[in-house]
Amino acid sequence: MTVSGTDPATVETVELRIPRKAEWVAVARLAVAAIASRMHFTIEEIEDVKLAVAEACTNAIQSADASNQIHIVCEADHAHLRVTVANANIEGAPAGAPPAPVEDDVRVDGLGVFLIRSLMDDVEYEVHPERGTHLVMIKRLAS
Amino acid sequence: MTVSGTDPATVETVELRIPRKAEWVAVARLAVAAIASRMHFTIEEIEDVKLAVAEACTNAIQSADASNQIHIVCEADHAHLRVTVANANIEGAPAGAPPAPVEDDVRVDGLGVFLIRSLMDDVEYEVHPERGTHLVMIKRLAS
Amino acid sequence: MDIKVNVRETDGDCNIVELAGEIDVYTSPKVKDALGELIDRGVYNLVIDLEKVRYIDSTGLGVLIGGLKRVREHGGTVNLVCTNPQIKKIFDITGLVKIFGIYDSEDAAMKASV
Amino acid sequence: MDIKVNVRETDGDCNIVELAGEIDVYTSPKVKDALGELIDRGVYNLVIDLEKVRYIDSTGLGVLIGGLKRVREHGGTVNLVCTNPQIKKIFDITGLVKIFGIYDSEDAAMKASV
Ligand SMILES: Nc1ncnc2c1ncn2[C@@H]1O[C@H](COP(=O)(O)OP(=O)(O)O)[C@@H](O)[C@H]1O
Ligand SMILES: Nc1ncnc2c1ncn2[C@@H]1O[C@H](COP(=O)(O)OP(=O)(O)O)[C@@H](O)[C@H]1O
Repeated sequence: MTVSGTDPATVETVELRIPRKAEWVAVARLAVAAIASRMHFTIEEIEDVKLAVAEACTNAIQSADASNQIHIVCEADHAHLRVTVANANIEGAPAGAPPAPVEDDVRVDGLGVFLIRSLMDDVEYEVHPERGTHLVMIKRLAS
Repeated sequence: MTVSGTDPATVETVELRIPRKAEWVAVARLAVAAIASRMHFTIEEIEDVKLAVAEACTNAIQSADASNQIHIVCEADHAHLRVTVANANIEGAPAGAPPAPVEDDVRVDGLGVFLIRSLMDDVEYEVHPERGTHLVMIKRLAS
Repeated sequence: MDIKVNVRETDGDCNIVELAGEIDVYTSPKVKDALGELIDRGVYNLVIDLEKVRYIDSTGLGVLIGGLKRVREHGGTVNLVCTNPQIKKIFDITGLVKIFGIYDSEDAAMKASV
Repeated sequence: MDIKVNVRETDGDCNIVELAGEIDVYTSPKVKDALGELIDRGVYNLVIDLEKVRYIDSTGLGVLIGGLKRVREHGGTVNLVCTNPQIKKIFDITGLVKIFGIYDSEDAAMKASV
């Protein structure tokens, strides 16, 4: 995968895999907040990244997909944080049951993706027929 | 790998990979604290796990080893958190330079491992000739 | 990482729902249940105090919107108490400031509920 | 995730080193440098205030022990201010309570330094 938006010479990668379940999203959120904090983003920017990554995880959980993990890749260089969120499977593990239907009576469609687009500087969906949807988002450090 | 000490039927796995550098240990610490918090460990127990995992990362960084990542696997069931800390490599990436010699004038040898043994309920070194040292530690939830 | 829900009756006909913690995909069902229970009991004027909420995501917003829709069917109101700039920003960005009353104190939110 | 170091002179001949934040493998070199600078300048009675330290690991303990070893060569002392139970526990477990003076306030630590 090319690291568009980050400098391959200096990029540092943190990878996280969580079970594809609502109760683990907070772990992803806090890990990504720690990464953004290490990169010296402002408190407001850290909150932005935290919410955007959580929304991407929530989408991954609510999508009609039988994968059992969420795979989060954070690539940091001196000027950007690039986060990729994708559904994944533990190799060899049986696929989990498909997620329960979303039972919100008010499903504000698009609010999650709208927030991600508002809070991050660059957002892309990479649709891989084999590997599912990858949501890629970039936050730039003020220089 | 068998999951000794955790129940394979209900175990949930969170995996983290960080660069093998001092500045990323805080990210591992905070992620593991979030996991322990999600499992409803007490605040004191969360601090214990946090410090133990950080000490394991510090050892991994200070060991004479050319790997460029630390691989942390957290396995949670209803009664235990099992954390494995190991050196690892990004596949295909060139091995990093060996770490700088530890320049503490006072190197209190064994303090890290001593703390890990004091703070966790079960600690094992799995030495793999090929894959390096895996430190495995278990904290039990009070029932 | 969890949410606490505390419901208080007031002298007027509104109830104060005080939320503390984080409202996300994991915890928002608990908030939804608490609001649903009140509305089922015929409480249609709600003040939701978000002062102790450190984090809210789109599922949390969805639950608040769902509550508002239900009470409006009975001529009710949802007024929010919120001064946390990051959380106010989320209501701003999404345009929800226009559909909720957002106040700086429980008193102000209660006065608006009358 | 970072450490702040603030050095204050006092009326007596000791200096107060106030640390705030987290002392770990990344930040402890900064603490080591600050202590080293003081000792190089001939300050051998140190009060290290850990009240705003939320976290310390073995590398942080190593830096404190290193400072103590250096000032002892000059008949100096290191007294700590610490009431955080989790951090006191680390000094307990490791037996370091026996080699550092640990006090509840800067005043008490300064009196012990005389
Ligand atoms: N990472 C992903 N994997 C699979 N599907 C996704 C992913 N992200 C978003 N989607 C799909 O896009 C749809 C729209 O998402 P979104 O606009 O955020 O809706 P909402 O805010 O209601 O969650 C989701 O219902 C989901 O099916
Ligand atoms: N995960 C690991 N990978 C490689 N070597 C390790 C690992 N953990 C510990 N070691 C080795 O064990 C030695 C002793 O560690 P430890 O007793 O904790 O010393 P200290 O407290 O001084 O760091 C370390 O110096 C390191 O070489």
